[in-house]
Amino acid sequence: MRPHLIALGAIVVLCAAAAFGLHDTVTLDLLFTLLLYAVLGQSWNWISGYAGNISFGHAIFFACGAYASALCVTHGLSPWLAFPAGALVAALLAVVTGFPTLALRGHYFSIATIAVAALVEVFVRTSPWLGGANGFELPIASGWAALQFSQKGPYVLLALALFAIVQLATMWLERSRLGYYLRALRANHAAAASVGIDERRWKLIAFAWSAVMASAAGVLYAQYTLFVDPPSTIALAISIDIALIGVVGGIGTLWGPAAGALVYVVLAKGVALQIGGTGKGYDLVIYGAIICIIAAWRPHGIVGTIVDALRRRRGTATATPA
Amino acid sequence: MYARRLVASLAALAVAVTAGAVPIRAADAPEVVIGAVLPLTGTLSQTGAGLRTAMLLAQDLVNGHVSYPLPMVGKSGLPHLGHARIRLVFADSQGKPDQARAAAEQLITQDHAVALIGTYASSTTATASQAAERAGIPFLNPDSSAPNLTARGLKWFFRTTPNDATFAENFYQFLGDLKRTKNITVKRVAVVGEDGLFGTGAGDAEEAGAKKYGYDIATRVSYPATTTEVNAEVQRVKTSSPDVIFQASYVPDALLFVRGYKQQGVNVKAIFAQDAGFVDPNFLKAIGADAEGVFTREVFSMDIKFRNQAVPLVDQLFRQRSDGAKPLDGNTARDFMGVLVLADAIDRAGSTKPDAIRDALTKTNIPGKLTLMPWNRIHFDATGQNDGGVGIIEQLQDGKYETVWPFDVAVRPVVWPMPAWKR
Amino acid sequence: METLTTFEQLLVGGLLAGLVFALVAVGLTLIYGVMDVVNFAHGEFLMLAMYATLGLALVGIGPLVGLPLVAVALFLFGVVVYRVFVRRLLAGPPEATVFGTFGLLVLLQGLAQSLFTGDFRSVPDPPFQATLRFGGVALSQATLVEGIGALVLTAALFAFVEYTEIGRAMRAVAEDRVAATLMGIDVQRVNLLAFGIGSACVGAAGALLMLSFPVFPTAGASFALTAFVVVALGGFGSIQGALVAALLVGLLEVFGGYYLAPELKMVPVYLAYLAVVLLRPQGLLGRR
Amino acid sequence: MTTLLEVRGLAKRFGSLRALDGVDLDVAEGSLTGLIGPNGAGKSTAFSCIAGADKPSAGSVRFRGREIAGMAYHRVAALGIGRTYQIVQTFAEMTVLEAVTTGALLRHPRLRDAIGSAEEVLEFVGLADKRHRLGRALTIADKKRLEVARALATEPALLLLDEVMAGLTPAECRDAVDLLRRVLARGITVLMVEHVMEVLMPIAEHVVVIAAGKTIFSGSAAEAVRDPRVVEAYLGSPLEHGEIAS
Repeated sequence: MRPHLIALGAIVVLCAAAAFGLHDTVTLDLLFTLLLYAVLGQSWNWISGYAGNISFGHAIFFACGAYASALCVTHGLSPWLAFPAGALVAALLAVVTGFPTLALRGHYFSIATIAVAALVEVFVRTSPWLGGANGFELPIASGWAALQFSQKGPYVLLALALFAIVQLATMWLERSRLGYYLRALRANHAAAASVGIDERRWKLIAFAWSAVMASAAGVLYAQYTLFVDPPSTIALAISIDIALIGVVGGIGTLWGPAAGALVYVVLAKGVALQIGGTGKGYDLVIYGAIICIIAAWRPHGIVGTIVDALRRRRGTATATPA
Repeated sequence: MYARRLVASLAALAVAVTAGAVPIRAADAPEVVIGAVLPLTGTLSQTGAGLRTAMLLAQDLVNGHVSYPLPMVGKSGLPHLGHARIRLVFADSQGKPDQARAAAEQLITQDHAVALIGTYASSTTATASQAAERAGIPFLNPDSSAPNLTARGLKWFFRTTPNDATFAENFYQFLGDLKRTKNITVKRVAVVGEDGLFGTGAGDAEEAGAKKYGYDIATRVSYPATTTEVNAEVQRVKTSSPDVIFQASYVPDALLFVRGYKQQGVNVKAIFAQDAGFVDPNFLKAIGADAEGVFTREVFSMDIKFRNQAVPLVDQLFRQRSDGAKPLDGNTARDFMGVLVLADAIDRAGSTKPDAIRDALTKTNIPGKLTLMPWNRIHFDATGQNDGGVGIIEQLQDGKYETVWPFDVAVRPVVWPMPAWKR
Repeated sequence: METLTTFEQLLVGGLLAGLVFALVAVGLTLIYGVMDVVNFAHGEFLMLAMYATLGLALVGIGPLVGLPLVAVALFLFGVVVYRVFVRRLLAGPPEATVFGTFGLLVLLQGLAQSLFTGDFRSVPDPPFQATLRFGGVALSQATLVEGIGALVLTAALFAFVEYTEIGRAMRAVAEDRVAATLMGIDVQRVNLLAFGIGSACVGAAGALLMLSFPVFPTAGASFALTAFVVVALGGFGSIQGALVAALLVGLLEVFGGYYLAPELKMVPVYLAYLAVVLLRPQGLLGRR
Repeated sequence: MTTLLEVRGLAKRFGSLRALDGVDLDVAEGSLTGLIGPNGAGKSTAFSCIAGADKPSAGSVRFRGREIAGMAYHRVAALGIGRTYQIVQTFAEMTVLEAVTTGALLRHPRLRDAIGSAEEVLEFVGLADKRHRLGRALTIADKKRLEVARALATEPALLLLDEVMAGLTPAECRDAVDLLRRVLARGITVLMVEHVMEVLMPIAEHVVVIAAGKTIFSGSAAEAVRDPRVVEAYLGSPLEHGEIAS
């Protein structure tokens, strides 16, 4: 537990320093996107990593937060309300999706999440009060009450706070009944049932928390981008981006999502522009190739591979996976 | 055909000679940086690459000394700024709203752009223009058609292209002209469109226009753009028996619909397309004669009467630079013009201060014939919308889109109604 | 004015649309049934088959004549992808196959974008473009051919799996991989063949689809989404189940689109999927 | 002696195969009851129907007077029935301590308490020194002992042991029997499935014999050995008296 706390502390200090010290919008924007995607990756990791049911509809929980924020602001309410409101709707959506499918074999859940995400997208697209296909443009304001700032610093701080909370929650998860039960369910289904673990109940709890985290990230996204529409918040491509971050980083690990987010942001921002600018799709080729290589040769992802190496070198198991 | 090209190149030569000696540039005249936000990666990357080529062409013509009858071309940079060169710096929006905002901020803070231009997709223009508004930097939008972009009360936002509302308006004006001149009456209108921003924006404008001009909406059909069959949609249109169909589709769905209409014998007097799928060369190749007689709104055409004779020259230069020697089209022509309008404003402002440029933009008044477009003029109203911008209507006649409206610039007479489906 | 023929037209349209979905889904069912793997790059295999068909058409070999060639090409492609890539995925944790095939999806789309650009390309004047009319109902000849192709392909695959020696080995592996190994079945070889034959089915589907659809880098994606729902609805691994489910999805989409609203046409399809998963987790005709 | 578990007419059909066809069984509180029978008699099927892993086709299973036939597997465990498996099911990637803690969490939601309780169980079963060893790295005997420990950690009233002696060396059997005696001494009722008669005889006060899915004998171990139907069921043909009593 100790090394993780130190690592998290270091990241918090580093990012906070950047948030106050730096004024270069590009770096701060990169940092904000990185932290946001790390949160989304970890939220996805709770259900797809720790619980082992792979979700391909995670964007709908992200959208709950984003649309909650857009609705609050366009109806003159404070965007801070969007955190509880979005979380509630997201958790409800998770229960509705998870209840019938979480006890079933993997593929059913994955395809069910795609189906529910598609239903949510059609629902939003055909509901004028949810902005239909046009989505919402949030009016410009500023200050902590309006949760909107002209400078990037405060946004990075908020994303950093959310990231710290999510990482601490995951550290708690790994040393909690929920965490033990999820690991037991993934390790050996029959043995888990024999010690009284109700698979559906505990996976639903993990799924609901996962949805709440994604929703919180959605609120920050909306307040940062000031524009929310189906393709940028609900589309299947967003769910896949979130999932691939979790996989590349290392599924079921504490630091996997952060590593995955780093790779994604560096690739999406850096490499893509240099070689992607010709409209030739090289960015897709590179990203696709990386995912294939990881899935085939290093399925535990970046952090997972490091953990395996550490574990082998140290012989017996460390207390819990990093 | 050969003769026309010969004449065109002679004209260019003549113009070049009369431009006089090349003016010397003030040695240390700093460059004027203009930030351009375009979708360079992602699904729209191919369109983005074409737009970038068009903008760079405009930049080089402004900085060059070969003059054409276009604003700011051939004056070796900006005369009122010591012939300083304009330099376009590009940032990638990836076609995503959050990335577009970040790209705009990067151009403003890091590249110190004096003005921004872009971004093609309406959702990315929304966020990028917000970033410019917050930073107090003029934002020129040459190519997004969502009507609400100029309804946000932004001070620093200017749009040269007509929007969906104007295009819908044009269709109804065209129908009005047909009624007056050829006593053609149309009563029932079907509005069909994909369910994204493009289809919904166009559909809403067409529906509003119908109410305004007194037409009945036979049916409104919205469908998922990635659908692989359109049985229900075509039946909906058929059973509503419309006189005319408005259609906003991309290539795959446009093919499905036209073949579906033919197969189900949906006989209408006209199909009015919102550009996109219907003007794509691949669509025309695949659909063959079945699309004969389809109308489309357009913002640019190579062969409208009284056109600016710079059009073929710019088209020629563009073909040489564009990937696959693609011709100039509505999007690239509009972005080309956008750069010239911005250069003109900065030059008139005589300074790179945002307020000065903004003030100059509000006074922009470029006559139509000095543009590549079939517009009356380029002049921004209080909301920043170019009120001189008007679409033209073309009709597919023996496999080629010919301008048929406004009648004073039309190259071919209107064929009405559309020829019946061939067996 | 809604006439009886509207209902008949929707019925015929729905069934034909369903057959097209079956055509696309049949290869996926075999691969899932035998190897318990959902190939999320299924759409991209279809897209490659469509580009191959286009390539042949440009050198004068029409889609029908080219079908067997494309099928063989996809068989070889499937075998190579299995041996180089999928075999390793199967050795990894369960989620590896899911993400490996997603990586393949992104990779193949990127390659298609860079090799063929984003243009929408169609086969120049393809055959079967006429419109057929039976008693007030009109249907496209091309879609009919695709439908017949779907029935033939499903029947052929069903016969192959039921009556051939390799087919029986595949069913054994699908039933219980460990038991099959104990009985001396070389599971790796069976998996290889299953993946190859599954890909060949996709090749045939791609060739037929080029009769009425353009190809572009993301052409496969919309077909694949429906195929996953069809395979899951029909019961993973059940070939007849996939056919029944595909027809059901076709009808739901068309009637849902007409009587509800076109933008809601996918709602009944997804609701049907969730209902079946809730009530009959093994799918319509699948086994537990 | 109150009856902790009462099974009446337990039946289970797999299609046309009648795996169980009327099993009756009583387990007195605090006793060690043996469930024996030749291979394929349906012992394991009966066992998993009682434990809730399989749903019986018919019949009733009453635990402390409450009907639990067909109840979801994890709820049966929560009611106080712990079990082990014929083919040992270990949490391969978990350490010994973590696995037993997972069991203890049923009664001790707070992790700290659960770990404490798990440590006690490990002391009790004699695995304390291997607490940080990974599950997959243990010997068969230790894996079985871990499984017992995991079940004990859920503080069950009734412990179902499915051939816990199978595959053990004589020395390991002796240790297992010793552990079993200490489990009984803590007041935990045990129902044990075995097909090795010698192991069961000395420790089982009460024995139920099933053959071909039916209960054919219920009584003391000593009587069971002499009962002709039991002998016939085991050896298939009548033999002189006393041959198998060792």
